[in-house]
Amino acid sequence: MQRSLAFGAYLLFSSLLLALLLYSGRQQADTVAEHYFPANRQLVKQLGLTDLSIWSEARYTRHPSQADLFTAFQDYPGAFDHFPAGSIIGPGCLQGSPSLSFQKRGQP
Amino acid sequence: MRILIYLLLCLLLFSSSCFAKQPQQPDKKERCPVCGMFISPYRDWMGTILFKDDSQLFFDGAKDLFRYYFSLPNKNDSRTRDDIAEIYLTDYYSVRLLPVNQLFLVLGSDVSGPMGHEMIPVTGEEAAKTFAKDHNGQKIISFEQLTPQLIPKD
Amino acid sequence: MLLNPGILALLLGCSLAFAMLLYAAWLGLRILSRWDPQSSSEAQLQLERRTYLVSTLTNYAFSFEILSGLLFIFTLEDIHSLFIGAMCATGTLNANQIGWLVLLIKIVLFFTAAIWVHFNRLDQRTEDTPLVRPKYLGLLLLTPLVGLDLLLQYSYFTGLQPEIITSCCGSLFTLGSDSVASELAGLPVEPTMLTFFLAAGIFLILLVLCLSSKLALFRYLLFVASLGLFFVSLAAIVSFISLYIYQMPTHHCPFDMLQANYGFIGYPLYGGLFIGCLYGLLPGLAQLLPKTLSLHIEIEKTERRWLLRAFFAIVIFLLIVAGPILLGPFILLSY
Amino acid sequence: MSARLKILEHALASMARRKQKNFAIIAVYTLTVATLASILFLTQALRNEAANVLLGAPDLVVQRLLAGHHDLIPKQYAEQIAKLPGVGKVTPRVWGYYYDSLKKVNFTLLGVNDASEPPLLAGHLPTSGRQCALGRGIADTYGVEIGDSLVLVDSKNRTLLYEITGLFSHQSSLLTNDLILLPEAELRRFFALPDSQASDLAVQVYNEQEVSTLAKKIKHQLPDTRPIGKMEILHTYDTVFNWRSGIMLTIFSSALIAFCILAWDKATGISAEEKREIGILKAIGWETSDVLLLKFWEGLAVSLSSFLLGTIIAYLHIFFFGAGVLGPVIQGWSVLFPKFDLTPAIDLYQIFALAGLTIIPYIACTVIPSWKNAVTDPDSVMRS
Repeated sequence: MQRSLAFGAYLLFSSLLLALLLYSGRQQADTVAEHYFPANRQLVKQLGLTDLSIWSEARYTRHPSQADLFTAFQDYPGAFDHFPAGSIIGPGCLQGSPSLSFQKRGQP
Repeated sequence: MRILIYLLLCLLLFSSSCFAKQPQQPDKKERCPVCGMFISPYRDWMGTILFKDDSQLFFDGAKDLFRYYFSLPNKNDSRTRDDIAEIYLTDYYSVRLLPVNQLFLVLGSDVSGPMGHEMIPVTGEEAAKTFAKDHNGQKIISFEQLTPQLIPKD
Repeated sequence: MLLNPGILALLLGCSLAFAMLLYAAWLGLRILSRWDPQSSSEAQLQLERRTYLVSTLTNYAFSFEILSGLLFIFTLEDIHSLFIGAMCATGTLNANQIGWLVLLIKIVLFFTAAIWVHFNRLDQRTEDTPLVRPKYLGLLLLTPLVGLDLLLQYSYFTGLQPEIITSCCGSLFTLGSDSVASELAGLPVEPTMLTFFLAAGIFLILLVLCLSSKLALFRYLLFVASLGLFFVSLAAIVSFISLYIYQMPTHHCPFDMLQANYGFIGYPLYGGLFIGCLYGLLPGLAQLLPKTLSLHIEIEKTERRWLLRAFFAIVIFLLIVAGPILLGPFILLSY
Repeated sequence: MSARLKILEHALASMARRKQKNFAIIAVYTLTVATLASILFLTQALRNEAANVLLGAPDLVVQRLLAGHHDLIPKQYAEQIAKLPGVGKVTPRVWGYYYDSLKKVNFTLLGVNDASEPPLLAGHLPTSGRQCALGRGIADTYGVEIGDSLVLVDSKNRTLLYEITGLFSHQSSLLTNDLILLPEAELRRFFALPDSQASDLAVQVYNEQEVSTLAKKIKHQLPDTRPIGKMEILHTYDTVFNWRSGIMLTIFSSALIAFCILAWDKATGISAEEKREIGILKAIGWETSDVLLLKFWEGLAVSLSSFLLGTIIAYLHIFFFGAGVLGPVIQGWSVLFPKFDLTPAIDLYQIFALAGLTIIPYIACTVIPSWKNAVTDPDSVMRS
């Protein structure tokens, strides 16, 4: 009897936990849908953005929806690489390319 | 002189838009009395009938609106066509509610609304012709030429 | 084909269920051909053991088939937004004509599989398992049906293209067109309402009679009454119950009530109807079973439970139906 | 206590006696569920995010193609497009890339004309010559704040300083992480772009139904252009996440098969002790159906507890720990990767589907082994 009680309690507890998580997720999604999505949509609209800034390593990954049609290794926008090797080899290092730097306020 | 005419025209336009009853926007619960659909997810298509007693009915498209219009007075509604103040439909190109006499209806096009085949309201004859050319429209009519037989069946 | 988790789960589950049933049917065939309850040979003992495997496999497979009906409707509701013109499951079903056939098979499977599972349980409670032959014959008949269900579901889901223009429930269930759906929708409200409540009343009276008496006739009558109630209710849902639920004089769709807009009221409504009719069918069918003593005792024991379940399910169904008619602000009959 | 509860009690007790075996199964099962659920939750959340946020994207973007490359588009094209019925405003956009060879990142430089304050921005947009606004990702990586200056080398190899006047908040990271905003005139000077041309044109279309027709018309009138509709943009993201989740699901499906083999194996190869236990149960009068019920309870206990635990773990992993384990698969080679602050987009239906995908295979591959155990002959066990 003890074991089935303990098991029942475990099941009850974890289902309640899951329900709670889903419920809080729903609440979170609602607040997000109310504040964050409209704000971001507004931002997208004002700046005329077309893509998510997730992958910034190459221009066809930064703007998958805007990328050229016939760039090497790429057959259509959203295609990653032509060859399987593309997902194993990392980006190369270019010599003498510019880099980004900053100057702190007040420093020469 | 010309300026005066312009001013008068402006005044006329302004006053007519001021005195004519403006349609309300549907709220989330609003449904089409013909098919029972919710209106607000499909605002690009909606049409509305404004009655003289200030009541207003929303429809999910021109097709359902005219079905209702020609059925008046029916067993659910004792009002007649004379009780209607104005009919508004959504112009296809600008997606704005406009009075029906400003619009042309294009029949038989390949554009389908939320309820399948539709009659598409377009402002101005020029735009209506362009639309019919682009979308394989069969016939352009104005509101006065509309008969119940012309309403798409499905 | 749409790679939706629900569709994947349905196809995976149905194929596994079909595979399990195929194996069970093959075992069943072997058992049937050599079954001899009088014998006490080693071979007969082996066969008796196999029956446990068959019933376990079949129980699992049929339980899934019964649940899959729910998942199917759930999935249809979920993907309707992908189709132009679909407002609810009707649109998804219309997107491809096979959809309605799948739904029909799912409903048939719900009843037949549930009956099989219940009689199997009865049989297993007895010592001498008198139902082996009818059970396995039933299994052999049901297996192709499950296969057909899988096949149709597969071709239905692979045939779904998001660009398809389907028609909405509004155009299917409107008056004036000459289809079965619109004829149902066009049934005159007052006589339909009368028939519906009459059918429900007869059903409940027969239930009470069955609970108080052991006469077989009442059970046969109850069987007929539940069949009648099932079809009358489906017609009534399209004809007037939906109108009261949607509070809309022209909206006859039997699926919209499953949506969140209407508080998912359709699920308990259909649940009550299906479960009530199922348990109304069972006592009558049980009368047709071979009359051995052991089985008779088991039926006596479980029948009361069936009848009570049927009673509560139908009462829930009737309460949901009657609620908006009696309490709602919507008055249909005054037009 | 009913007979069923007694059997459940017994099932739990016998599972507790074989802690190791059952713990192993539950652990692997939980992990399998957690992986599948994580994939579903993550891709669903990202897709939801993209679909919601990018709704604000231009209805139609018109690029010019020259020799297969994205090229500058003349501004007259804008006037021609604006004449088509259904077209609203046509806005020329100016943007480009700036590669940082140290961090190996392509920054996106975008010209702004409209100085009205956008949401989710601290400070203000650049208005005059030497000002800029940055995305949170850059600011965090280089540790800069409003008031500092950005140093860029322009196309004529001059070093230019831009005062940072605005920083985007982290809530917009998914959109602005690597963005550098400059006034449009300044950006034209920086890239040495002619005034008569733009990077591409953002076209406003009132009716979204008309977008594809307009795209066809534009392509017909201006054959060297490539119109990209908003639906195509959204669809690109749908396929991108589908593709990534497809790869993960393929890898996962082998894990599912491996788990099924494990479950089958564990259910088949029962110990002599377990066999004796069943033998004794049957000797003291248990029916085969009771033993089957026992096995059913065991299976139910295992799959329910693993399913619930796995789903909870997946939820916590994705939405509380920012998809720490699965994130890199989505991330690829990106260096400036936005921190995930994902919003759950789960409904009960997905949970049901998940249950269907994981519980059914487990039941299917344990049913025959458990029957084999259940029909064990008591005396053959006792005698051995």
